[in-house]
Amino acid sequence: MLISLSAFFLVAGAVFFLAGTLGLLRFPDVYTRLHALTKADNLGLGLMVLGLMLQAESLAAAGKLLFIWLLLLAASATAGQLVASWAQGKGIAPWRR
Amino acid sequence: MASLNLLPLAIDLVLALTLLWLAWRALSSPDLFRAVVLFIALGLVLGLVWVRLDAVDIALAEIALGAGVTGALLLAALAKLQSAEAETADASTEQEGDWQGCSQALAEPDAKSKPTLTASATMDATGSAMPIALRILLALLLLVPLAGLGWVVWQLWLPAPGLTDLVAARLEASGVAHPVTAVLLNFRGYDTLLELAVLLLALLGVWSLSSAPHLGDEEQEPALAALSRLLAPLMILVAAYLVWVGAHAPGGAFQAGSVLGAAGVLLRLSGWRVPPRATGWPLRLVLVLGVVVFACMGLVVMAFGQPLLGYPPGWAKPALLAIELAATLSIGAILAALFIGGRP
Amino acid sequence: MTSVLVFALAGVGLIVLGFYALLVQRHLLRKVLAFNVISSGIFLLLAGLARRAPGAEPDPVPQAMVLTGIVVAVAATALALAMIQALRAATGRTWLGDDGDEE
Amino acid sequence: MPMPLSGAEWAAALVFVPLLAALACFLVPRAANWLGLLAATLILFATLGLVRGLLGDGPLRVAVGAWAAPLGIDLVADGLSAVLLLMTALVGLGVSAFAPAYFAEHSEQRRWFWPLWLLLWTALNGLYLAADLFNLYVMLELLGLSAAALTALSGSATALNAAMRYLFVSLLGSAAYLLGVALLYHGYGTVDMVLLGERLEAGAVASAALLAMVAGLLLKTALWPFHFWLAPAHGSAPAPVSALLSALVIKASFYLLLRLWLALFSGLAGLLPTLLPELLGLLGAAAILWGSVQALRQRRLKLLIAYSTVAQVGYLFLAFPLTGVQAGEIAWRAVLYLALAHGLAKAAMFLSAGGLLRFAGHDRIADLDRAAQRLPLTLTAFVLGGVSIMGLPPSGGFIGKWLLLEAAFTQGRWGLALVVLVGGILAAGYVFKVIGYAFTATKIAQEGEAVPLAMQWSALLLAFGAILLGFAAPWFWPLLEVGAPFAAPLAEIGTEAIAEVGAVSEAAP
Repeated sequence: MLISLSAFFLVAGAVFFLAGTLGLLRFPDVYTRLHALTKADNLGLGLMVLGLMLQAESLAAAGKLLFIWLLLLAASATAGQLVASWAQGKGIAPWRR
Repeated sequence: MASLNLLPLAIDLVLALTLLWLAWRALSSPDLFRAVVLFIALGLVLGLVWVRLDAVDIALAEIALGAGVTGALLLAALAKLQSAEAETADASTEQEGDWQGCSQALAEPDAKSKPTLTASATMDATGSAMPIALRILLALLLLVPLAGLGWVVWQLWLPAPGLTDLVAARLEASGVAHPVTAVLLNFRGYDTLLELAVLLLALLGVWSLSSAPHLGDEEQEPALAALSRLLAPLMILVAAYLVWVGAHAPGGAFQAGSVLGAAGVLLRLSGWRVPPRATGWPLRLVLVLGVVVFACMGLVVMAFGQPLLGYPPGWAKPALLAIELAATLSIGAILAALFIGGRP
Repeated sequence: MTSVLVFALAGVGLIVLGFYALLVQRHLLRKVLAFNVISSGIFLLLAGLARRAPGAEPDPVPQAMVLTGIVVAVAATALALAMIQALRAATGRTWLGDDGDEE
Repeated sequence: MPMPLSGAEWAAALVFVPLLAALACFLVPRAANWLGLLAATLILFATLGLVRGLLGDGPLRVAVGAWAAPLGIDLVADGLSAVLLLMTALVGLGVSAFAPAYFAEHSEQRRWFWPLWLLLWTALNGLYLAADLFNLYVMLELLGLSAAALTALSGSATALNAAMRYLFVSLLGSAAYLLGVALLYHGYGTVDMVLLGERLEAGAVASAALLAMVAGLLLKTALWPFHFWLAPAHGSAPAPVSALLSALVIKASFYLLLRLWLALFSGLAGLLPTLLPELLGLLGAAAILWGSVQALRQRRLKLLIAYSTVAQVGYLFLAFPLTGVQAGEIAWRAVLYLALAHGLAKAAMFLSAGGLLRFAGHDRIADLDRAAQRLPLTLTAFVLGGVSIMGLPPSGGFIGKWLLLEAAFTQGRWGLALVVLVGGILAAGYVFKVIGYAFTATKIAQEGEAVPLAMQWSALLLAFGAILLGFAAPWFWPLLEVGAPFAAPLAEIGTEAIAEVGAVSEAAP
């Protein structure tokens, strides 16, 4: 039961990663690509962490996994902000249809 | 059953081919920034390979040092080279990728670089010195060592007597419970001492070449500053943990030192400075501390009738811990200083 | 066990690839990359084969050697990069010049 | 008089004194001159202590830490390492005495010269004492990085370019060497030279390792056609650094090559180990002729001396075909004598070139303008060094060449003997070219700057050393005989240690 739940989360996470990667490759400008990277991939990693936490040997190990996810959230938010503000400073206009 | 056995092999094959492909792309990409990013990716995949090979210590070091520190150094150097290039007001030869400016944003324009010879400065382009025929000839010639080395590796297929058993037999006396740390700090501690000296030497060389601090004097990003304030204490904690855990599991001074160095770099980028009164001998003392403690510890034991770097029974554990702590501090400081570039 | 062979052979490939790039490429930064690829290949050979013995623990001695080697490679890279920047500042070049009799 | 310290302690001092002194110089730059000189004196003292111990007790083999090879790292010292340590200590002291005056006008360079040079010295001493192939790799890297950083010290465009190339050559050389080490470890399960010497068998692994290591070390030793990097690097570095690079650094990689050949590969059967000595001899001969002709063509003094080094490296490789598989000891002794004489003489020549550079502000040979009359001590040093390079009696170079000729004659290798003679004549040509210009006045008389006496005397004393070496042969042979490095594989030094280790490894599983 636990295993199949874990597998479900892992696969779901992988799907979000795939979507994020697709967005990175297909989206038209730097701002939209940032969306793909930060949103979809963070969610994907979160699901994977959840799936792995279910298999974790101890509470401490599960905590470490959760911690990694939180760190990544903070780091990717900052990185996204840095890239976007650099692009804005460079005068790259957001894409419009 | 057979498919289960083949799956890991298939994964490893894919990993190995990815390695070669990334290396080829990194070395042949016409855009330097892309080349560096691909090289960093190569380091990360290599980290995965080390995990597959049960070498977690190396995986940590590869990702922290091989991909992380080397990558950061490469990006910083590239940014400085290109901002100097932009200053000479030449048409840039490197294709400006979307992301390229990120690295430039990290660095101030290098104000010290002289106005330079310009016509030749941009000649690089994709940068091969050789005509294509010669390159093909060289590639064909290199097939010989490729085949030869491959053949030799094939010969090495038969398991040879390693030192695994000997290390295991002496692990008890080494003062640590993790074999790699035992080899690194005790059995082959002499190498590690000199390796610390090599790292320090690189910093001496870098400082002998340049006099001005280069990096991190630009305006700060508030988000980065906030993240740095959040992360720096955490990274110091992680470094301490890595030193401590190195005694019985993968980890140790070099991995911890690189985390510490990264914390220093982050702090620097978010505007923190070493106070001016500490940039003189106090900073230098921190930089040499690892080698000094290691060397003095090795010599002091000789006064007690032990061989050079031979710790008396029972004393190995505290001695190694002291060495590791000092080494971690020094490695962190040296790596951060290498990244920042100019001497204070 | 066969995986070990795969990675060791990949190491050989990296060595030869890096050597080719070191000779062919002109930009010094690319030469630094090439040197790092060569080093990685050698490390892969050195510590990869440590896993040969089936079922046993990998040999820690080559692993420790590779850790040493990685640190040395980082040190060498840092020095090389600083030297490239100094060369760039002094000559405007990012590649090696002919230096027979230049005064 | 009883020995104050044991051989093992002298050996430890040889590595740790320069290491700690380098750190001290970095910490307290103001005291660097004194610290450096103190360290140089201490190192000479320790070297003499070690030599005394070797002459009394025979070859030294100690484990670092409580672990003997193959688990730990061993240090060894025999006659071969001792003479090279001795040369390093003498040249090092000479250069250390020269440097304070030379760098007095460049305080920024002085600040980095001392720690870098002392780390270089650490690497040299450590390399001569090491018996562990991986430890040797670390030493090689320490050596290569410090040498490249020292080359770039002056900061000029030419120096930076040369240093950059030197750095890449050095890194590539060490990488090739490490590849060999990796193959040997996985083939034979140890990186200890003695144990490897016992276990090594002819085969693909040994051949590949031999090729990789020899190629890497030839690159570092600058044997023709790998000499392309040497002249710019040695010619553009500050004079004391040039002296170190030419006299000492080249010798270290040659020593390692020689040591590997003697301890590991010379006994192997097979095509490669029989062909390689002949090839090395041919390359050596080519280096002598090419380097000498290039030296004759140079118009700048330091480049002339640098190309002379390219030629002198060639002599060192002439011994390989002369001894080959059947160990003819005379040729090895000859080569070692030549290496020592070249170390002292070449250091003297580069230091006097530094003096001339200070005196005239340039090193164009044609404009030396009566330097001989106005700077007699420095010119004497140059001439005496040149005498040894030419191989005139009674210099150390003469003894070396004489022995080399003797070995060539006894084996009927007339071609090699001819190369030795022609090389000597060409050397006379380029040395006299300099002397001639130094005695004549140029059309426009030039003012000369004063050259500090410390710079003049340190060069002169080193040159005297090169000459006196010609008389030191009787004292020199017994030292070289310690441990019989040329007769037997290294293995015989530490049979007890190996027996002990063998017992341990049997007990281990």
